[in-house]
Amino acid sequence: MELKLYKPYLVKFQSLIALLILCLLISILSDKFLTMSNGWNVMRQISVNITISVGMTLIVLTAGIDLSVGSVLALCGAITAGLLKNGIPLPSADLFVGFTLLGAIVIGLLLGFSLGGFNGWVITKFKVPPFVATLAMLTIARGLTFLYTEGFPISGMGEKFAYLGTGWLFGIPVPVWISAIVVAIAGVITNKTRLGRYIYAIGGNESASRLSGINVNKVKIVVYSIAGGLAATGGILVTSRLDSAQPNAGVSYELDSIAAVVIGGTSLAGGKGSVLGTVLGAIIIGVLNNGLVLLNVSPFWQQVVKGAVILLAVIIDKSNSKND
Amino acid sequence: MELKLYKPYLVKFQSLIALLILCLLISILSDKFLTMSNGWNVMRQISVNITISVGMTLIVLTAGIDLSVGSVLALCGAITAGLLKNGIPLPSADLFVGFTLLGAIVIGLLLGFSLGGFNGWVITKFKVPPFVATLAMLTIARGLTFLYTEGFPISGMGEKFAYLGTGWLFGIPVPVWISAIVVAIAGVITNKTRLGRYIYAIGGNESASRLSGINVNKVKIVVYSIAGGLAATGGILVTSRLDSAQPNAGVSYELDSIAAVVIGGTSLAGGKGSVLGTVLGAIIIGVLNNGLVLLNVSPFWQQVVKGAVILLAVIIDKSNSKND
Amino acid sequence: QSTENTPKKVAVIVSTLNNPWFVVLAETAAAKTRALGYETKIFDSQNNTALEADHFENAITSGYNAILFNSTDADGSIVNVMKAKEAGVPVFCMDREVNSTKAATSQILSDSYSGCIAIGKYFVQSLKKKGNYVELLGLVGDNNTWARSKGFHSVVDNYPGLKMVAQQSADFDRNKAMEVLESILQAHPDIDAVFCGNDAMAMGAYQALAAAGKANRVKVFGFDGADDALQAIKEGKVMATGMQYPKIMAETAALYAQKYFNGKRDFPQKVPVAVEMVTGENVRNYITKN
Amino acid sequence: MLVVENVTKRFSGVTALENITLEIHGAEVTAIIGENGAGKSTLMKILSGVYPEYEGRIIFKGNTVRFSNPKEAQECGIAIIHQELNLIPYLSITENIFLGREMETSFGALDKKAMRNKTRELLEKLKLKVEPDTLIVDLKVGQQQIVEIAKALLTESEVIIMDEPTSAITESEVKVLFEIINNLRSENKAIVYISHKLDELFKIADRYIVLRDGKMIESGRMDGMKTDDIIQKMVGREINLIRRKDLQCTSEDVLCVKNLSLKNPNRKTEDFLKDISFSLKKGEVLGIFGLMGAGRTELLETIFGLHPKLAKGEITMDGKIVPITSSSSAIKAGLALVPEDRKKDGLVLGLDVQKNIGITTLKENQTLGVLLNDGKESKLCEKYREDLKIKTSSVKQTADSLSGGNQQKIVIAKWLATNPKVLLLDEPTRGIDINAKNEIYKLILSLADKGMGIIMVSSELPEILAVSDRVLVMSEGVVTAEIPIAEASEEIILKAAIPNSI
Ligand SMILES: Nc1ncnc2c1ncn2[C@@H]1O[C@H](COP(=O)(O)OP(=O)(O)OP(=O)(O)O)[C@@H](O)[C@H]1O
Ligand SMILES: Nc1ncnc2c1ncn2[C@@H]1O[C@H](COP(=O)(O)OP(=O)(O)OP(=O)(O)O)[C@@H](O)[C@H]1O
Ligand SMILES: [Mg+2]
Ligand SMILES: [Mg+2]
Repeated sequence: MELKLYKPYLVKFQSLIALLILCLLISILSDKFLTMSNGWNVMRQISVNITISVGMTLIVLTAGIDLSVGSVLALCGAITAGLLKNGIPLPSADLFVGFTLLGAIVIGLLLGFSLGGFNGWVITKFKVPPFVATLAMLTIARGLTFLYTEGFPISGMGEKFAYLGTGWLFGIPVPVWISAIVVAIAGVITNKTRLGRYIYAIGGNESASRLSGINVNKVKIVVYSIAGGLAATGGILVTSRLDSAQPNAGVSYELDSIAAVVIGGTSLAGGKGSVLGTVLGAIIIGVLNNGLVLLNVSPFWQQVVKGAVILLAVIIDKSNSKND
Repeated sequence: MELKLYKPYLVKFQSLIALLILCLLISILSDKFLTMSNGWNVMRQISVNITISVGMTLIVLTAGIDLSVGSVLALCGAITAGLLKNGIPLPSADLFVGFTLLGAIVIGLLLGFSLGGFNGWVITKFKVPPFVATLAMLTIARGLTFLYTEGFPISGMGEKFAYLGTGWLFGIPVPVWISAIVVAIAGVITNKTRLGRYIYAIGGNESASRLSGINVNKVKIVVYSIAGGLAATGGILVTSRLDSAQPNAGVSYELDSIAAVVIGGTSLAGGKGSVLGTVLGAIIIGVLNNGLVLLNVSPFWQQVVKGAVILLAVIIDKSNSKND
Repeated sequence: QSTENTPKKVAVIVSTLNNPWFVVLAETAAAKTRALGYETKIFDSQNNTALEADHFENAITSGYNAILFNSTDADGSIVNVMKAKEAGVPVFCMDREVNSTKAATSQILSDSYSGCIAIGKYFVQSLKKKGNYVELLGLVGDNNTWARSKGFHSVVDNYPGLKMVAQQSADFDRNKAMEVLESILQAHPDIDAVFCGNDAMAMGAYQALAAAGKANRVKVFGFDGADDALQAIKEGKVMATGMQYPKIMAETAALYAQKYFNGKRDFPQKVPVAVEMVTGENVRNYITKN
Repeated sequence: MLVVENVTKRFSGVTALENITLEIHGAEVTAIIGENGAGKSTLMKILSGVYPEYEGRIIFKGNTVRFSNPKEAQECGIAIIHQELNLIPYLSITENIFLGREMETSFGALDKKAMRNKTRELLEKLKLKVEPDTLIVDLKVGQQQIVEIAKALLTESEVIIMDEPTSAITESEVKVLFEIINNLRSENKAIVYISHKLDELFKIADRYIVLRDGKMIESGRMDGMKTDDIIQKMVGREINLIRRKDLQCTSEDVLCVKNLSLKNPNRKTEDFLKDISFSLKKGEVLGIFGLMGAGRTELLETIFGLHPKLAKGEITMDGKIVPITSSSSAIKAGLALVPEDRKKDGLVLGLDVQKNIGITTLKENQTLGVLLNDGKESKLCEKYREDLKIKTSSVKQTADSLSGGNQQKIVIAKWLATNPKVLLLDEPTRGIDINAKNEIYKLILSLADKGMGIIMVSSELPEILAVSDRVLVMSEGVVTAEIPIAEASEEIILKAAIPNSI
């Protein structure tokens, strides 16, 4: 019985071992790795992935998946940038509607929520598998991004906007603050609220959840909306960091994000996992990317090494959790 | 009672309705669509996706997934091309081992089988989720392709090799023959053999299958190997068609392939679906790509339309299968 | 010579629309063709040679009379061009070469290799033959990446004082370039220059340097001649870029197609369009909008 | 209290309920009786809001109600324990019990402490000795069923429906449940009780309602009823319950288990099974009895090769040593196991009846060495469908649309098809109606007569006494008694089954 009680904690932190081994190895090979400034570096670089992956975790916990995060990120980033830079021109009245920083950001976020909500609606209303619904959204949102930007980046939104992605606050980069807040809120939601409980329940056994009176469809729509909103947050961060909205931003981010979720121990079958695990997963990926560059591994070999390390990390995880 | 009996057939062919509507619409809008030569065009274009997606179907039926098909395709295509063109140089002996057409192809295929088998081995032996194991393989195989080709395409393997991808036999393009044979064999395997039955059983209920004396691990390894071999077949076809092995061939083919499987009605949860459905799914995607070009839809709008049509196709499917 | 009533159709097949440079190329080609009175359509190969093959087949089937072509790959695209040739459809290559003198009707090319030789020379000069530098490559599976890298190295490698401390790929992507350089700066805080395979990466690299407070010390070199890079050169943020002329190449190709329809057959196989190096000194001549 | 008027429910192709009219009163336990597939669960699902679409009317406390989901029914005061377990595997007991009606603190956060305390209270009431934080996956089926019961008892309901609440629990737990039911009755609650264990009905029910083929047959008071009457009403004819004739088996041992032990994977020092030895003769039916958690399931699983890394000991069949390494080697040696949890381990629910039955014998069904012979397989299935009276529209019907009892028969059929020398049955009649049970007993006996050795694990003493030639009693992983049937009685068996530690 005692053993059982602390097992959940072990499971939660099992990826930690893989991460520590990885860090140890890299720091043996490069003395630049374990420095303060490199630490912030890595943290800043993974903040976007963490932000997106938190939403992905919630979705995967309900046994769903979201392939559209990268495209939604690009579209929301582009729209925010476009509104800030050009506003909405009304040629007929020879007028144009300008937007404040806050206004543009709020609209970008709302768009993300709605696109996510649309995903959820299609999935629950028409019983379309999440994979297909979000694959369609992946294509649609990317197409809309190209249509809106006409294929050109939107650049030069100014210092104030750039602060979000590049600034520091109390000695910590702003994007790191943002992702930390997102993680904290998601942690509270999953552990301390009804919504969180329902997310786990739906992923664990959807029909039993329905029989327990949970409005499964509503929960799913909420979760997909949150993920859309977080993708938009990521899009605004990326755009702000570059001071430029790239039409092809976020391509294949869905894979990175799902990788973070799965390496963090969340089961794609749903019902099992945690936001904290995902953060660990994202850190593993970020440290790996950083380490490979620090060690100046050739780009060809990088991919091979990265694949092998991800595999090993998960195998270490599995064999650990088996022993307990 | 009677209704139940023919339900399975309807379910099998439900995607057909979506396909027919699609074809009807396109042929109303373009008189070039329903021509013989365009028909062969579409068939030839989708033959690679069909070949890969058949393997993917088998994997998805066991409730697995394979993200590595695109990379395995590239690596096997490159190795086959490299062996044909350059053989294996043995600088120490100042010799080099040349390969016949058949020899190079066989080695390419064997490599595909082994990479797939490796996926299966990792998944069954270390209980790594298929998503992670094949994601790692996606990266590793791509890296190996770059290493082998040094980032440059390998071109000019000659007419005989090009016949596989571009030739005609009895009035039908050779790649169409190949994919048709693959589909036929897979159809027999899934419907008429022990292996096929085991694949469905494992996807439906793994623990019950294990208790029924099925060697679940063996079946999975076989299935992943088959998928690897089919990815290699696709790689050889692509290489032969272009007379050139591109190091970045097959990027994001996994999404197309999974889309074909899912649009074809196979459930990602495993146990339900068919190879024939996947073929229909692949045809829907192929017709859509072809139709959008014929109708002169602008490339940016194409993505939006494509996403919307895929969504509609699946919704039509679902609402049909619900009615019965 | 054939004065049918139906207008001729010209297909524009480009390697990708994921990059503004190619968007300009494609849209200029399409606009010019339309201006000449032909029907036209843009096909996006998405950097995928197999998809490009599909586009060729579809274009030939649907009766296009000429193809303005930007290839995904010098070798891999030969087959496609040959297919068009066999079907009697002329192909005019823009910017990127096809490694065959018998396939395309004419090739209007931008010479990345020589362009990067020029940049390499300027690079050596501005670093005074001494210093540590970083190279950011484009997509490692793309042969333009290597044309540029090789041209650059053909000059720079002759100077032992110039040391490449890191060579990494950033996929022609601005965000990726920034992140990769951020990490590289951790390992090599004392670099003197960054050579980037395109301007998007140069802009990303500049941002990483600016964030690290090193923008004044480290010289950034790009390639392409993108608007924001030109602006950055004007502001002294970027040292130099190679100006390619997508518009000129596209318009030339469209005009060639018109000439072909009018009966001309003897086109020069290769029409090189020089890549001009843009630096702080001459940038004023290149900036069109402010 | 609750009136059902002319309710009809159709599934695609099947009419599950036809024009049902009945009444359920407060302060009474109403037993719903009927064969497998009679429509009992369907009716209960309508009453509890699972199926919002049906024809007819339901009147609750004078008002016509039509629940559109289970929550509405619950809020009105109708709670249900479903026949099939509806628990979330990776949530804890507390989390499952409070699912959909969590307690919250004034900040809107979950009040975990209050919920845990309430859960502990409920579990104590039900005498289940596990921590409220234990995950459902770590519980045995029987324990899970008690959690289901706790779930229904959480809120104060006017009507409590229990659809086979005791199918997986043993008599001591049943006793606890009955105490609780008696309390509820004295609080004027209406209880609807469904069970295939007829003796339970006599102990607890006040009234009965009989359903047959989706139709209401009759209702009445339980007083003065006899088993035979009930069976007669249920089945529509009389059946003769059988009892084991005298032992006529040879003295040849077909299976011999020597010093079998099994480690606990979580605590290596502790054993699930300790040094178990016994033998089974050809044509003998060996009943194994024990309380919940005695280790019976583990014993069968170990013999069947499912715990290769943790088991130690020697198993011989017909004098030859059988490796206990995998289920396929066990099958090859002539063993077959009908597992305890048919949904989890027995069936592939998405496949049809024929494919489920055929799965164990595909090797024999091949023509040309590769292709499967559909005709041969369907003939085999038709045979078992008749022999076991499996109620299905055709062998192509998918397994998940069958009633629980019929699903169980499919699992038995698929193992009989392998023609085993030794058949291991783990709770073979769980959830099966009396008529089908009888069929299965007959089958067991006739198989034994043909020389098959049979081990039957059961928690129902009458069943053990009815068919066994010999009874093995287990407690805490040890065989505590071996009793020839002639000497066996309920008391002797129970005495051996109760662990010393209690
Ligand atoms: N979802 C469904 N789809 C189709 N038919 C169904 C469905 N659910 C139940 N049935 C059919 O309705 C009939 C009644 O089933 P029900 O589960 O109510 O029986 P039951 O009396 O509870 O049997 P048991 O004692 O075995 O639990 C059966 O013939 C069953 O096959
Ligand atoms: N997954 C598990 N985790 C923890 N304990 C387990 C697990 N599986 C079995 N046990 C324990 O092993 C012992 C034997 O269980 P087993 O299922 O064999 O008993 P049983 O006699 O078949 O009881 P039941 O009537 O519940 O089937 C019990 O103490 C049980 O609690
Ligand atoms: Mg029932
Ligand atoms: Mg048991």
